[in-house]
Amino acid sequence: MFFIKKIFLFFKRELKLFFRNIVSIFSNILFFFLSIFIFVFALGADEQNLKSIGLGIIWSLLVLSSTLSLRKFYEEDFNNGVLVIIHMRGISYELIVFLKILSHFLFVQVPFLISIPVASLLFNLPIYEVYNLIFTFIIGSLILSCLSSMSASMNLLNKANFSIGGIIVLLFSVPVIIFSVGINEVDSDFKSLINILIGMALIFLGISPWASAAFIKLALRNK
Amino acid sequence: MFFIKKIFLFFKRELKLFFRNIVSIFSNILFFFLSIFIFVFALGADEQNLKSIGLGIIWSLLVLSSTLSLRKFYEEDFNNGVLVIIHMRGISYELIVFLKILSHFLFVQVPFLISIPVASLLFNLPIYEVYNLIFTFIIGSLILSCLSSMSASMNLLNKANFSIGGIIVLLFSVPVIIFSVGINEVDSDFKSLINILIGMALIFLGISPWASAAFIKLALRNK
Amino acid sequence: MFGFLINPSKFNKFADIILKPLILLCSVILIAGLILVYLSPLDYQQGLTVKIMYIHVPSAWLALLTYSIMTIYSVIGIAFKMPFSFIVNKAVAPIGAVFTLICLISGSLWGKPIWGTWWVWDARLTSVAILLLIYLIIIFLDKTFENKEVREKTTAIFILIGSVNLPIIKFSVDWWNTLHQPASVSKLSSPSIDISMLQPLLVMTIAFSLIGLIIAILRIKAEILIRKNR
Amino acid sequence: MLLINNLSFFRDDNIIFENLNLSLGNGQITQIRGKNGSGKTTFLKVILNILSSNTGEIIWEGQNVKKNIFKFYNEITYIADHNTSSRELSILDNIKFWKGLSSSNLSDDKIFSLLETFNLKKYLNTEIMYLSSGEVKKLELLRIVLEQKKIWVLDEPYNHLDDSSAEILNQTFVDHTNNNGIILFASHYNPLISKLEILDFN
Amino acid sequence: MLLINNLSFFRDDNIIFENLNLSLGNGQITQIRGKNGSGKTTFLKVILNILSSNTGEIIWEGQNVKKNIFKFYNEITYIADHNTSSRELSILDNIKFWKGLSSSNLSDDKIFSLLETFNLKKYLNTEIMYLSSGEVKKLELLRIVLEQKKIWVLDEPYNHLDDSSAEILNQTFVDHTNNNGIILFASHYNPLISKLEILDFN
Ligand code: HEM
Ligand SMILES: Nc1ncnc2c1ncn2[C@@H]1O[C@H](COP(=O)(O)OP(=O)(O)OP(=O)(O)O)[C@@H](O)[C@H]1O
Ligand SMILES: Nc1ncnc2c1ncn2[C@@H]1O[C@H](COP(=O)(O)OP(=O)(O)OP(=O)(O)O)[C@@H](O)[C@H]1O
Ligand SMILES: [Mg+2]
Ligand SMILES: [Mg+2]
Repeated sequence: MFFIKKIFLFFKRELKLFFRNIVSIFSNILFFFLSIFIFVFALGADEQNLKSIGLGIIWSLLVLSSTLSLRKFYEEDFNNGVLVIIHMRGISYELIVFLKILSHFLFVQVPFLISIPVASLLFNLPIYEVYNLIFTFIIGSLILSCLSSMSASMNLLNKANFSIGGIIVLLFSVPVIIFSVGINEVDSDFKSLINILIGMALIFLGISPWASAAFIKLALRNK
Repeated sequence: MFFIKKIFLFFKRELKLFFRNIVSIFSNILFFFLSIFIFVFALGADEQNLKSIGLGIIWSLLVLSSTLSLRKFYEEDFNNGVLVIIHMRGISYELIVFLKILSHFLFVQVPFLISIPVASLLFNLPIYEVYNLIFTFIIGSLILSCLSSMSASMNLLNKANFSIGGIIVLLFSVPVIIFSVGINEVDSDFKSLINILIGMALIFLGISPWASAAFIKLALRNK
Repeated sequence: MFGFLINPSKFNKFADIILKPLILLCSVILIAGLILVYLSPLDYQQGLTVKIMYIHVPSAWLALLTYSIMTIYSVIGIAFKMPFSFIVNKAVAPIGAVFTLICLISGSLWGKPIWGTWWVWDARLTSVAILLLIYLIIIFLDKTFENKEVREKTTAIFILIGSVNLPIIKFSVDWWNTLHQPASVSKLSSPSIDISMLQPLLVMTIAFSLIGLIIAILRIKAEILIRKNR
Repeated sequence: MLLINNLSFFRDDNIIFENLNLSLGNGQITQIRGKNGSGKTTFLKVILNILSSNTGEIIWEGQNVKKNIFKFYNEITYIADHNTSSRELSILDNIKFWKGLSSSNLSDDKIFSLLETFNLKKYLNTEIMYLSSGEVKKLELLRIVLEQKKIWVLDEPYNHLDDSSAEILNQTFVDHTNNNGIILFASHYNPLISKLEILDFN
Repeated sequence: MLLINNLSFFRDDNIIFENLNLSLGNGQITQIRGKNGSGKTTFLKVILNILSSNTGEIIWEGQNVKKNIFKFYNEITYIADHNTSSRELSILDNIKFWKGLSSSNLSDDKIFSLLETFNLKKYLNTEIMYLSSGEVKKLELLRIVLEQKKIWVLDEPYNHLDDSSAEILNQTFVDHTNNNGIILFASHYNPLISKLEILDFN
């Protein structure tokens, strides 16, 4: 009972902090639309063309914007010691990581969901593609949150090179993208691809709390 | 004499902060290449398509990297008071802003330039497009640095309405990009478009130090 | 007997014995290979450009081989906590990166006259490009962490995960239809390539491997020395 | 009873402290003094298992704390030497968060009266970043009362405090030792507490 | 001679201080004391024109400082109550930066001996984030000597310092006043300086 209350409190804090930084969310979404416009202009508005690449653009922008928020993941709470205080109140680092991943998913990735229907409109995507997109997006962005968590915790240990975390996120998101975009190809087997994606998400959800927590503990030791 | 030395020192510090070691320079470039890969995977590798997309990809990565570094612009130096200390040593806020814009341009945007020729190869861009790209890119990224400076300084005010202002400033990058991308359209008048771009850059270089400095002073007053 | 493969001091002894003969052998084979390449026939379609093959194919094979070696050593390193394997990984990664780079550049140079373009985004080429990125990330990872233990473990795990890319490179020509040549030399059954081209190719491959091996031995020795002095 | 046996900590190859023994009985208050960089903060972190010791063990109620670290944490409040409240949240938000996390059952009235004594009540809805340095510190110190734990570990608690707040802190310390609490803090300040024991780190 | 005439500062509608008069002659050292939140830090910032006063003026050598703020700044060193050195750069990098900015002609030998007396020399190439809190503060305080200015304005300079460092700081203060320097600092600590004048903010 107390434990659930603690978790609830954790989310409440994240939510509040999120609303303090609502600007950066907006600027992420703005960046998103801006890039779409850029592509449309660069390509010239050939309708058929646009339709075929709309999905790809949305996905790659999603991936890039997750690397955007990498530093926000743990850095502040780690530097001012909040992570330790929370841990000392009985929440293991693994759980903290898990909660952080969830709140990153909820407060950073999901707001993107809102922009997808609008973006799809811009590209005249057929309705079933939009459904697919939203569906794969939910799973894919969960995977991305896990990846971000791992890279962000890795960055805590390394005080010199911040892009390496982003690079690793990008590298591992290659297969995610291939599968997610592949789902909308005409001749692809929707169900098995979705299953692969869900499988990946579960694996990452299983691995990343342990990996991230290990990095965080090590980083605390070297702090 | 002393003054020039101070400016030189300022750049040295920015350089050190930005590239704590040589690896991070390379990994920034690697990051750009991986992002290109991500786009290609997501968009599907239809050759004809790619040629026209290349430009869009490179430009949207540029915009992304500007929004990425928005928070790095002033926030840290503002919060721990370094801005005040530098100011008290005889450098006006306007000049500080100007130097910050230059160093953002040099250390964030220019490393991009290196990757453009290789990226153009990957997209099989014709050689005159590459020239155009590099040329417009230099001017365009300078404009983006000015815009980022303004919206970053607005964000320091930490009041919701101003933060929205910061986003609106970023919206100004839309015309910049439209012009820059438009230059490569077959039927466009290269020279007059370039002139428009240069004009915009000069205007922004003139405005943004004053505007940013004004916002910084206001923010200091409310700190 | 094969202790030198996992034990630093044994490796040092073995390396001291073998290094000089190896260098000699390597120079002989390299010269022989270059002569054979010079004498090899021109392709009736491709003309002189076919000689790029004698650089391209060996470096491609060695890029793959180097990564496989790193994968094996990573497994050993993680499973048996053998510090020597991390030394090998660190020493060998840049060599593999260079081979990959040579493969990419020579392939590009070859592609321009043959395919009419420097670069196409097909499965083979893309996966090799990704191999290069993976090599670079491995090198960078080694320079980012201050803590030695973290550095070595993370790198090893990363190498393992990255090895997924190897079969993709190898079988990309079979799985997807691409512009690139399917396996003709390295087919298990019978190589479908003229003997006059096969000979210089094999000799060049051996020469390339020996060069890689010599550099690797030197780098490993240096790394062992650095660690001893710390 | 908190026992510290033979504790050593090295950073890379530098000895920060070595073979330290200490026993903290109920009702005991101990101050760590020592030069800057002598390892006080590090010592506190090692006791809390944030850093792990190279040799030695920490024993709480007859059991090595590493056996069941959460049981140990459940008895401890740690106040670091820097601000750990979220700068972008208000005093009230921070207090609610801490209170919930520590499952404390302090009544709201009690909390408000605490805020009152520390002159913080008027800032209840102010974000931490708009407070003066002493006010931030006092908010931080509020946690020792809020969390209702037995062992208090504090790092430089007197910094930034004005005289009357330092007085209140002294009083709180005395009350806690009278209730059989255990207090360990590092500071350069000389508080007027009669039972105070000193651990010298020079 | 620094003259403060009739200075007031309001934050929104709260009066932080009002109608303050103060004159700081050469060789004078003044401590501001007062409760937490009484406005000491704010007062220092107003004097430095970081915040601008609502009424009143600050006069330096017969001239309102706002007339030529850089001339005034060129005589001042300000040490804030928090770390202003770049956490990610080494001690040496930070010192070089400050020294260059203030066009100081202090010799390198002198700087090294200063670092030596503060026990910091061995950390010359260590990043600030790896230092203990007192070491960071001492590095910060180094600026008063490094910049060679006439007026020193310091906010809580004694925090985090151990006894011997505080002693050195006292000595530095006394030397500076003997050289006709002007010192104004806010602190809750009672340093043993004979000429010390107190400005009470309660
Ligand atoms: C940048 C472009 C290229 C890359 C990255 C690349 C990569 C590779 C790789 C990795 C292999 C080894 C495959 C294996 O062991 O199965 C290989 C083999 C080979 N490549 Fe390329 N290649 C490129 C361009 C070309 C071009 C333009 C040609 C000529 C038309 C070519 C002809 C060959 C041949 C004949 C082999 C030997 C195949 C065999 O017998 O196994 N490659 N290439
Ligand atoms: N940025 C700010 N915005 C709004 N109010 C502020 C801000 N900074 C300080 N205050 C308020 O102004 C008052 C004076 O703060 P100041 O920092 O000057 O106090 P102080 O005397 O230095 O206290 P301390 O001894 O705690 O350092 C306090 O009540 C504080 O809450
Ligand atoms: N994260 C770190 N990495 C490396 N060295 C560190 C780190 N933190 C502290 N040190 C070093 O360890 C030593 C002890 O530091 P510690 O913070 O424990 O000192 P302290 O006694 O608390 O000093 P102070 O009185 O200044 O707070 C110092 O020499 C410091 O430079
Ligand atoms: Mg300390
Ligand atoms: Mg203050």
